[in-house]
Amino acid sequence: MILVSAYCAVLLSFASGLLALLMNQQHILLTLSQYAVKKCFNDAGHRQDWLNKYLEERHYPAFLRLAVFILLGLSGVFAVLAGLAVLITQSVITDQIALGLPWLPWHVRFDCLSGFFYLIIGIGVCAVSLYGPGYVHSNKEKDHPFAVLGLFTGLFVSGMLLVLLADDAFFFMIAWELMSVASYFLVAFQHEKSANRRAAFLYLLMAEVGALSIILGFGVLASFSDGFTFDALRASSLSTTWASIAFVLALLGFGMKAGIVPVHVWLPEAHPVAPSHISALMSGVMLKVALYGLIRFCFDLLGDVHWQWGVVLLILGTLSALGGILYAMMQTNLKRLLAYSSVENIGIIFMVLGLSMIFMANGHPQLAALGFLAALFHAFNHALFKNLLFLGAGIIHHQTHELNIDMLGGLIKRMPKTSLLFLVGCMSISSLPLFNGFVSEWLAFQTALQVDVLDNGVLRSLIPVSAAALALTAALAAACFVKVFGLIFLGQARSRNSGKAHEVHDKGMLAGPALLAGLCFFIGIFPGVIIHLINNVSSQLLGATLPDDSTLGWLWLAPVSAHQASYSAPLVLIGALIAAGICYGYLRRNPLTVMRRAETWDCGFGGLTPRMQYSSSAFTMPLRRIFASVWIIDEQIYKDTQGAMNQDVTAVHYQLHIEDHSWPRLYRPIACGVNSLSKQVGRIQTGNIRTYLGYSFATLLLLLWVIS
Amino acid sequence: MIAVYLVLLIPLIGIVFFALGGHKADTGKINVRFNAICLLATIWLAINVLNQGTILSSDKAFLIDPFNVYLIVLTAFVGLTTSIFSAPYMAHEKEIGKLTDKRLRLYYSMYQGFMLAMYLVLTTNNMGVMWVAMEAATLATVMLVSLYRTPESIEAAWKYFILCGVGIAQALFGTILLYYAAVQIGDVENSLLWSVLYENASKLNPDILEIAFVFMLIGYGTKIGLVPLHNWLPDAHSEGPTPMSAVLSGLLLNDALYAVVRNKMLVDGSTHNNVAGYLMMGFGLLSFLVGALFLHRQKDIKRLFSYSSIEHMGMMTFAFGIGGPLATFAALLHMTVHSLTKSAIFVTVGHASQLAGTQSMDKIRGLIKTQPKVGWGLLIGTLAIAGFPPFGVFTSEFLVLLATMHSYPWLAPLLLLGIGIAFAGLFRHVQPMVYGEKPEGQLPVKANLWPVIIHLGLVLWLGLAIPGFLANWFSQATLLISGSTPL
Amino acid sequence: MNIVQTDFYTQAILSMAALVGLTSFLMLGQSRLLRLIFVFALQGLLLTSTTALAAYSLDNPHLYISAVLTLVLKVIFIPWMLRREVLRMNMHRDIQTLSNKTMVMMGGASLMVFSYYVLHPIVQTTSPVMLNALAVSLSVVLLGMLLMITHRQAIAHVVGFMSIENGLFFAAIVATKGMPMVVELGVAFDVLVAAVLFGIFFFHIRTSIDSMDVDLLNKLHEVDK
Amino acid sequence: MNWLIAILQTLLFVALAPLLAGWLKWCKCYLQNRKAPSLFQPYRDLLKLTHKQPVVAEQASWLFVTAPYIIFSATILAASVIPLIAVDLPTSASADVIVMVGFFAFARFFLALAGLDIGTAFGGMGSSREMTISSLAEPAMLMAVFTLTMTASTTNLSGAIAHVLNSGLVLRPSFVFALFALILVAVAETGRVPVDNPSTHLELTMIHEAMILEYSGRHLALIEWASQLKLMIYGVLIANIFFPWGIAETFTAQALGYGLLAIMGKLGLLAIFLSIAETLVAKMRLFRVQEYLGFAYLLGLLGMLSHIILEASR
Repeated sequence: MILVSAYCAVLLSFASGLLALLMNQQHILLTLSQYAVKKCFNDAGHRQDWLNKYLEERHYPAFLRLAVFILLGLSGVFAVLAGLAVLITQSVITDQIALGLPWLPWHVRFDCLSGFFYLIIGIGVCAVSLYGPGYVHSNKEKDHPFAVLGLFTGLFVSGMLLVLLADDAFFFMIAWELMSVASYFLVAFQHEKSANRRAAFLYLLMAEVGALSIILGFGVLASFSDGFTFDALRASSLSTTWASIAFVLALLGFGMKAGIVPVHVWLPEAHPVAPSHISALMSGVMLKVALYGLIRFCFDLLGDVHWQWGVVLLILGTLSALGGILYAMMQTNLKRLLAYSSVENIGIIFMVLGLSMIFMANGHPQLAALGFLAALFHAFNHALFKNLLFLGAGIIHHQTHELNIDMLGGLIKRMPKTSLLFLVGCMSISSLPLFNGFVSEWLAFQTALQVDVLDNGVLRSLIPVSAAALALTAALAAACFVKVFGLIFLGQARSRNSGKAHEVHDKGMLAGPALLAGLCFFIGIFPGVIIHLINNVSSQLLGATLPDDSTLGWLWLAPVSAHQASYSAPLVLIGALIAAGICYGYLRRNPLTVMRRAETWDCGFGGLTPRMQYSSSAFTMPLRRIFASVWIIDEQIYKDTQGAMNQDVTAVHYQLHIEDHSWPRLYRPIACGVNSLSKQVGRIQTGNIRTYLGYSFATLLLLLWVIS
Repeated sequence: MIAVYLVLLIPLIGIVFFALGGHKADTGKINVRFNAICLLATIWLAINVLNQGTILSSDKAFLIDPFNVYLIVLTAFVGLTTSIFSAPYMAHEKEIGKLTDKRLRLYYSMYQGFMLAMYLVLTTNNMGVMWVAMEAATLATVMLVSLYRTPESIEAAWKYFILCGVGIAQALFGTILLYYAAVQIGDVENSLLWSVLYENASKLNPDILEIAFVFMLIGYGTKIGLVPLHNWLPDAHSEGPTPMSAVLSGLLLNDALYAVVRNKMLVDGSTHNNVAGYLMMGFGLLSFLVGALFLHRQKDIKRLFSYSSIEHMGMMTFAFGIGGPLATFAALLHMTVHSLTKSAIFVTVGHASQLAGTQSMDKIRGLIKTQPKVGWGLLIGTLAIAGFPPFGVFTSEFLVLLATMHSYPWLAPLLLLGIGIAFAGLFRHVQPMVYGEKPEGQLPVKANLWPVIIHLGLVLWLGLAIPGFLANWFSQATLLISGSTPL
Repeated sequence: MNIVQTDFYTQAILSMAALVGLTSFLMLGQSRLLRLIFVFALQGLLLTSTTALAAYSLDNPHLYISAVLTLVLKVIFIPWMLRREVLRMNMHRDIQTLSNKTMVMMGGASLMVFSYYVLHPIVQTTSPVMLNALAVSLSVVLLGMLLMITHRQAIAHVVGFMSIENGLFFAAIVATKGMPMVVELGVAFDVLVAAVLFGIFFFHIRTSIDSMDVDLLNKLHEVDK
Repeated sequence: MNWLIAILQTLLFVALAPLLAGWLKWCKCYLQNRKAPSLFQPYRDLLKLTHKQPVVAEQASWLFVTAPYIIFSATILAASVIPLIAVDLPTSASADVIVMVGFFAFARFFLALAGLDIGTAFGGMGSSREMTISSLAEPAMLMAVFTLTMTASTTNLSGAIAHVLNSGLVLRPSFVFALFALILVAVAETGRVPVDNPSTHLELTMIHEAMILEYSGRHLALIEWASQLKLMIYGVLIANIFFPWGIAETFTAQALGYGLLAIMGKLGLLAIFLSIAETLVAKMRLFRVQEYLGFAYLLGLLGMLSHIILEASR
């Protein structure tokens, strides 16, 4: 039953893709349907009209789009159902599909871990399919055929779902690559701009490299076991060295997909150029699939983890978290910024995962479960609010045709609903209390603070430092999203587009984000709901759960023990409401003191203009000064001067260009290396036939000599 | 048994027929019919073999066993689809005046001649005749390479002719040595027959066979396009008419490899050290890596894909060299999917270069906008050949990789490196061609893209699931070659 | 073993082998095309007589056929064609001197030694006669390649190619008393077609680069100039 | 009963905050030979502001108007967590020290947004600097707090204080570091000299004032009160964590009374120290602040390490 709904999710998403292909085949459909109606019903009249109404030129595209997204949404619903069901029943379901190699059919396994990620994907897909129809409505069919978009969206979703179902290396890789390739086509969807093409190429290239290293990782496991089914791989017993090699390969492969520093560069390139609902899926969901892969590989297949791996994850995670948020801080393109902040959140998740590994290896399964909980919880939250933010960015782009933060402003008055939803997203991503982001971060801190139980001095001093780095990350994230919300929605409009923007009319485009925002808040208040589910996962995977501290009841969240740490969001909420309510009521009681609107104080210079406001680069200037060495900053100021002795400045031009360190350090050298190598190799083909004869002559002599 | 004669007879008639009337308007369609009949005959043959196992003709002239019968069917199939593609292509070439009636006649009759040679290579039981047929294939195609009579095409054809001629001569010396070794054990008249040789391979003198194998490898390896003997290949592919490139890549290379593998079987039977295997692995890996690197610096679209052929042939040679059931199975699968995919790609490439009016890749842009079918075909075909699932190439490469991990783990990283480099090299050129805005004045051309759809569909099918009869077919062949089966 | 103890046939074969090898050396050293072609025809003649001898002494009739084929192809037709070509291009005057002739000759000699060395393992299975014959023919093959590598005219290439064929043929005759008939015929047919094609190609090359220097055929390459 | 006491304590907290501010101002004036306003001046100011009619800028949105309430209530929540005169109160169980930091972040978030909302350069400047400084201060503060929480092996404040109390007078090197780190952070966070100067309106230097430039009437009152509350919170933190003696552990009237007296005494002393410091030290440039906070972070780190290596090592 559970498995059936899991399959349904896959098949429905697949079907939605295929349905999209009918975009240009409406005439065929028309004739077919007429034929069918004539055959089946005797009163063909009104049915005929009804059919024609949907299939004729005017309605057909909208109708089809709707149908496609409805199918997608259904698949999301089924995914959620399947995930919840398997999580609650804690069951493990295995199956085989008669595809693949003759001696290796596709093995399917649906357990709590897969179920949890199924849940994540399902929610994301539901939101997107609510949002989609309104968003793609404005695409020009000729330039950007919906057939392509719909097809590859369907394939993409089904690929992600299949990855979670896979239970043998071969099937896993197929699903994995299906996911990558489909999303590549989606990134390249608007391929007129060269930037998009470049991004798509980079993305596919890195996906390929990552996939290769994953294959190699599986290969290492497989060479110590018989067969490629995950059961066989689990059974394989590796020496520490080989296990570590496999781990490193897997980390490289999955990390490349998840976007940890320094292999993150495809993210900020690919996410901005994809259509927004796609980048929402990619950033909110696909990165989680990569995380799933890593967890499956390390905790499940490799089995016994080593604390050194944990340290590696911890350090990489810390780097990604800090680097991600610092780079995000400097972006002016909203979606680039969000992409970098994904790097940050993935970093946090990896940190906590590393902690959990360390505890696991040091024989504290309960604390490992705590870390695991924090990691998965944060993954879940990130899926929610990052989806929300990307969809919001999509709305903004849809209404203002602007993604440059410096060109926006003052939208809170023109787009109140959107701004509210976006605010919720910003608050939860900058981990403020009462929202879900805070809970997972709190859990992360709790995990880090359990360091006392460890004996190893290095770890005991390393972990608190990383905890402080986590704190720094959180604070920077808050700063970053203050910037985002403040510059986009507050103040005055910085461009005409944003000046005459208005709220979206399409209900769905608001409903999708609203769903996510509601979840953000709900989970923030009642985190227990998810925590119980994750507990089931860790009990199945790690064989350990949190100390069940039910004495405090559902109101309270006390992961370790009540007297060590506790947090009760509902009480906090109530307290906040009371306090705010009281002073609100008290201060508003006097009718004389009703608000009066007046001009903003402009230091007496008559007339504030939007250009007087702080811009993005101005806002982040102090941090840019402080952390100068993190970026490659290229800052130029030109002054146009005139008059006597060029004294009076007529205009000032300011240029700021900020680049990632990893490009010059890591990627350009590789590219140059390959090119020069191929240049060298090219020399053997001189074009002179006598040289060629010489080659075969020499080869012949060489081989004869070798033989005898 | 009649099927075999039929398969050989039809192209023979074809040669004569087209030599006389190859310039007529509907020759293309007739050519298609010829190949279709051939395909039917081969299928009939295949069914026979599947039912009653290996067939040895009464006069011992022909031997059909699971290994070659599926190659025969593949050859007929690719021949058919390529002829479907070549009909409108050649018509277009004639319209724009690149070809005259005489050359058209030559083209079609040599097309059949080439097919004949291929069938002969595959069906014959006599190593000497195999050599003769292989040489005949060269002679048949060399005129086609220079069909356009441009200086480049002449040069390419000359190189092709001389290099392959000299190479194949080495193969003959190898054959003579083989014969010499066989004569030692008596039965002079039949001692070049594969069936005889294979039966008492263990009696043959290992030293002679090793030397013989070296000559064979150099000789047929030149035709496979193993680095550093590959130099003729990109020239010949890029200068000839595109259908020719399709069959060269899809068939000729396969059959040369087939010949090498046949000889490897003999050598392994006689010398029980894996010398032949090591040689093939070395050559294979070298060609794989070098081919991958060459991809990066191409300007001509057909050269690009001919280098990718070199790369893939390298991988197959490597896999056959590893030996063992898994690798052999993978190699056979890779042979199939590669020839299907590559010929499909060449179809799209042909149309792309026709509508752009040039083969230089800087001029070909925005195919998806100009002629979406061609663009998507090229893009998806490239994805398939680059080894992305769920296409069959991925399956075979995956298996090769795992076989390598099992036997020679330290070679696996090299293999992966090669795949990565090759992918980058292909895509950095292909993506700009398919995507982007359409250039001025490039109009769609009349194209029949069913071959592409069919081929890629088959490759996709093979990637998702290998149908039972094919699997058991492969495993029979694997059993024949490597002595055991992965199933 | 000693040459004296062998029968006349063997001695004849051995001396023939020596002569064939010698002709290859002569060809390698040639700088004038006409002479090259002449020596080539000579080699063909030697080959024919060897075949005839073998046919007679082993009374193996089908070798006569191949002897005739060789005579027609390698002694008459191909040399005639090449000669006509040379005269038409009037290249019979100009000389292409090898850059370092002595080195090439030394190389040729060492190739001969090398082919003995390579085929040495065969000795324990058979008589040294065979070894000699095979070694000579192998060296003829290698020398043919060397000839092609060192000479620049297309015609010299064809001669080299054909002399490689000669070497193979010689091996086939003396070592294995001739291949099966069908193979013989096939090979002969291929050689014939090849010869015709060469004729056609000379025409094309002449029209395209109006020279016979293969070094001028270097448009297709992978090197950045 | 406990809940009642907890709420009372919170109210007391809110009530005393202006007094502390007044006392601080009084001390400073005294030290600078100025005539001091009465101790209760802050109360009068707040009252007066609540009666004024608030004027709101035209560009301002609903966020600008609601921000003060949010800020104020968030600060109150933070206050309610901290044991002022008694430990083991239920409110402190509902949220631990990390949550408290979270409340501050919450308040700051909205303050910064409000600064940006009016769309003047000042607001932007203020919020930019505020976010910068706070994002540097937060890790330092957490480091300091973690030192304590790891010693007490709980992040629950009253639990931690109780632990310190029960373990008697133990001189811990880690605490020395933590104390100084916390003091530095407190100065930065509450916007005192040398990081910020509450009594300046010079745009080059102001941080906190720049954000609230457009506020008036009751909104201003709320924000002022919130910042006084924040000052007091930090004071209480320092006082009660490091010198917890005197705080009530049983809920008898007598104990509570002693607790009240004790905390007032401690805060008074603290205020005196602070005013002396403010009189002696000059305000530093904005881009020196990171060194200052970096130093605070270093102290916190040292505290943490000395705790791990010296005190808790096995």
